[in-house]
Amino acid sequence: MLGEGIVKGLAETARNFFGSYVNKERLTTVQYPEERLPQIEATRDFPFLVYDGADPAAGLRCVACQICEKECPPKCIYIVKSTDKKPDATGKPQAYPAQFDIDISVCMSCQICVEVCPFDAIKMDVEFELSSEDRFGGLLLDKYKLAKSNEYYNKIHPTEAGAVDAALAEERAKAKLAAEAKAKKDAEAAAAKAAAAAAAPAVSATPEPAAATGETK
Amino acid sequence: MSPLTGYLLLSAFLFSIGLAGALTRRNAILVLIGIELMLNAANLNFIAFWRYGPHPEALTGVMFAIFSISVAAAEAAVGLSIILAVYRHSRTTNLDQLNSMKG
Amino acid sequence: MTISFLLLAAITIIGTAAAMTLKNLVHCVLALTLGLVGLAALYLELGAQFVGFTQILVYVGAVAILAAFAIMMTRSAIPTLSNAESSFRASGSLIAVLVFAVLAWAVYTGTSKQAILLAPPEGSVAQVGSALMHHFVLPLEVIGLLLTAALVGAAIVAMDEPRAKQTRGRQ
Amino acid sequence: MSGSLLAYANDVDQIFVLAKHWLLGYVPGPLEPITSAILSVVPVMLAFPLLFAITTVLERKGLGRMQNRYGPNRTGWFGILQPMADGVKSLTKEDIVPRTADQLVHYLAPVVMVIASFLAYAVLPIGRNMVIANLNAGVLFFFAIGSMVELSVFMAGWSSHSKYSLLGAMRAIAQMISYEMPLVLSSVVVIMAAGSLSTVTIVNLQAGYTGIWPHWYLFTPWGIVGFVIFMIAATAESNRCPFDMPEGESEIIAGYFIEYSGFKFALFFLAEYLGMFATSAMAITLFLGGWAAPFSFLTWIPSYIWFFAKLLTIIFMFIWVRGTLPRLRMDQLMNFAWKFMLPLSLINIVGAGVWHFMPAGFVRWGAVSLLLILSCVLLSRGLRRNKWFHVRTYRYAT
Repeated sequence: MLGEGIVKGLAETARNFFGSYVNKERLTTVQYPEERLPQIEATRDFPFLVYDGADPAAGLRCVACQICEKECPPKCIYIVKSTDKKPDATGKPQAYPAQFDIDISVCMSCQICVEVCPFDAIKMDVEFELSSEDRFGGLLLDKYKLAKSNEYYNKIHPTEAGAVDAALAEERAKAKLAAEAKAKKDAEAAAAKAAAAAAAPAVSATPEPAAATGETK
Repeated sequence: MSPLTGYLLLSAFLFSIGLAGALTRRNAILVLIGIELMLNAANLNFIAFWRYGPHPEALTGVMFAIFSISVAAAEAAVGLSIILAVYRHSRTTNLDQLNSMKG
Repeated sequence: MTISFLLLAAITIIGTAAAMTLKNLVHCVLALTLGLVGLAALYLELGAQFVGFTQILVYVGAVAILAAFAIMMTRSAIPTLSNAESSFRASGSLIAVLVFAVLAWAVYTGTSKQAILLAPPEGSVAQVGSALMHHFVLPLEVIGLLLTAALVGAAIVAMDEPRAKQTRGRQ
Repeated sequence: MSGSLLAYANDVDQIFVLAKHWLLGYVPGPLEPITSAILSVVPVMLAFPLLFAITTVLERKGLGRMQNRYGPNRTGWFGILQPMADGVKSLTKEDIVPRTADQLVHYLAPVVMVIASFLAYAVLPIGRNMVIANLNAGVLFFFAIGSMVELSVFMAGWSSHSKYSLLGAMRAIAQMISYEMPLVLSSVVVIMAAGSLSTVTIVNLQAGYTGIWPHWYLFTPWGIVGFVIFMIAATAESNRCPFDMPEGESEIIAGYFIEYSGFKFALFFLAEYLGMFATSAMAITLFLGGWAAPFSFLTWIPSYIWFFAKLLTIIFMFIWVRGTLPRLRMDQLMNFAWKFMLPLSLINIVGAGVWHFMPAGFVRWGAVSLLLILSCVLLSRGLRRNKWFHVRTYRYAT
């Protein structure tokens, strides 16, 4: 019979219409500013800079290597490398970004900067309420606005941050070990050199290359 | 001047406008519109004569106008479809260019 | 010669004259519509309600739209040379003026000079209906037949030719 | 006691008429006709735009509820001030006219459309003794004015010089012309039964009661069929879902008024809704007894309240259908108009004629119902045989 499907459809919408007044669970809308859906862990929108420790200026992991600046497809990152070096979180002297700007209005959230960063210094944020009254400067974030602590990173992406932290800790431990070993070797080499120098001051040229090779190893 | 004279003069004027349009314009659609105008002028005559004639209760003028309107509608439909067919055939509605009998 | 008659006559004349002189064909159709609405108002002024509303229904609702469709389909909306006046411009206008002169002369000499004052006929719609069904029933049937024939004929004439062949082939 | 109550009810019923006459008493003689006209027209021109404002928010809320959403609920109490916010927004927006548009026609199109929509209300009886003009050919006037809307649609579509608006206008006109025929033919049955083209006479004929049941034309076999055809055709005439091809958002954005902005766009919106109200009111007048109460014991409720109650019911039906049905395709639309609606409305006229010439009783009911149901089933089979669409099979996608 013609119109059977129409009647079925009308019954369905009528059920929705009255049901939505009776049963609040039918309503799928989330009243946004007051209520919010929990964000899933994989949420990503714009990049930010991670710092270790308490001081955003001193603890930035970024060493201004400018790989992200080169890789950024829409070219929204602008970095000025510092001329001097400062000790980073581990106390090692490193270059740091004198200026680090990201134009969020240009960024396309591709996450390539995160992929290429060898220092795990740039990560994706989940903050989406970024609207600004300032048309040109409002979305141009400098390094002070971009800097967010490692704790924050752990909060928004716990799994990923845990993995990064573990990797970093391992790396640092390895680096420390290597540094210790190197220091030891250096010391040994220096001692050997000193001993050699002391033992055979007359033979001047021959042992020198051996010491040099040992040092380069 | 009596009202009837006014209507008749208006009707004559409309007829002349329609005639002028049908004679001077090249586009077939406009020629058809001109013919419609002439028909309408005649209708106005019928209605005016019905209203100011001696036997308005006979309704002959109104009837003639009604039938004439329906004939005009049929004429417009057929005329415009012929214009469409001619356009499809010769890619023009310019009457001056439609001057060959063979395709 | 009332003010309303003069006003409506002016509207009608302006509309129809514009319809016959404007360059753009769509403007012509719109101006024609104005003229025909004025004419319908004149019918109402004369007391012929049924004819007046039928005029609007048929001419504004059907003929003007049909003409507009024809203009769109024949691509005549662009004001080109083909829409301009033909070579008969002077002679055609002269003929029209002569016709008007003759008709006006006939009207002036043929009708009586004093106003005919008849009471406007009343309840004409019901009368029109009964007249259509009784006295004029045969013309009504003929008109119905004519309209059906026109409908079918117009559809067949305007039908796309290759497609017509296809359907014939399928049958 | 009951007599005085009845008189009181009658006074409430006629309160607007009495108020008009009371006001007219203070007007000097020569000004009386024009004052009377203004007093009749202005309330209608205020009431229906107000109804439009209410309808927009009700429609959005109703559609939302049908889709398990809230609908507008921020502006004012439960979003009741939403139309005001929309109005302020559209009034303060920039009025953009395309550079290549035909300026005059572009400007005139919304004006003509709104005027035509308002003119249609002249013959609609809103309550007992409440009609602007009781024309002899009222129904004909209504349809004649309705055909002027098509012209304004063409003006809007053509003058914008945009392919979308032209396509939308052509679709709208084709659709409106196709559905105007069933619309008029389905109202012919009522005109046949009433023997009059005057809307006031048609309503007065339906205002009687047998027992408690009203004499509406809806309660006849041809009345039901006529009403259904009329409402379907009215949906198509007012370009509403599921016949909203002319403004199909997904293919031609907004159809013929795409190039309009700000106030002119609001005018088109207003005209569209006014047209919908007018055709609904015509359906009420023709089939649902106009301002007449549905039961004889409810006649003490004022007539205009009944009119607006019926109007709101029909508007709710429109919203309900819009919330339910998807948009038709153009060929489905045309097939439905020419192969189902038109023949059915013609058969309906025959049915009304048979009804008129048969003696009253169950035989008449049975015969006419059988005729109409049979033809309806046969016609719908004709629609089904040449399938409108097939189940799509994909060669590569799984």
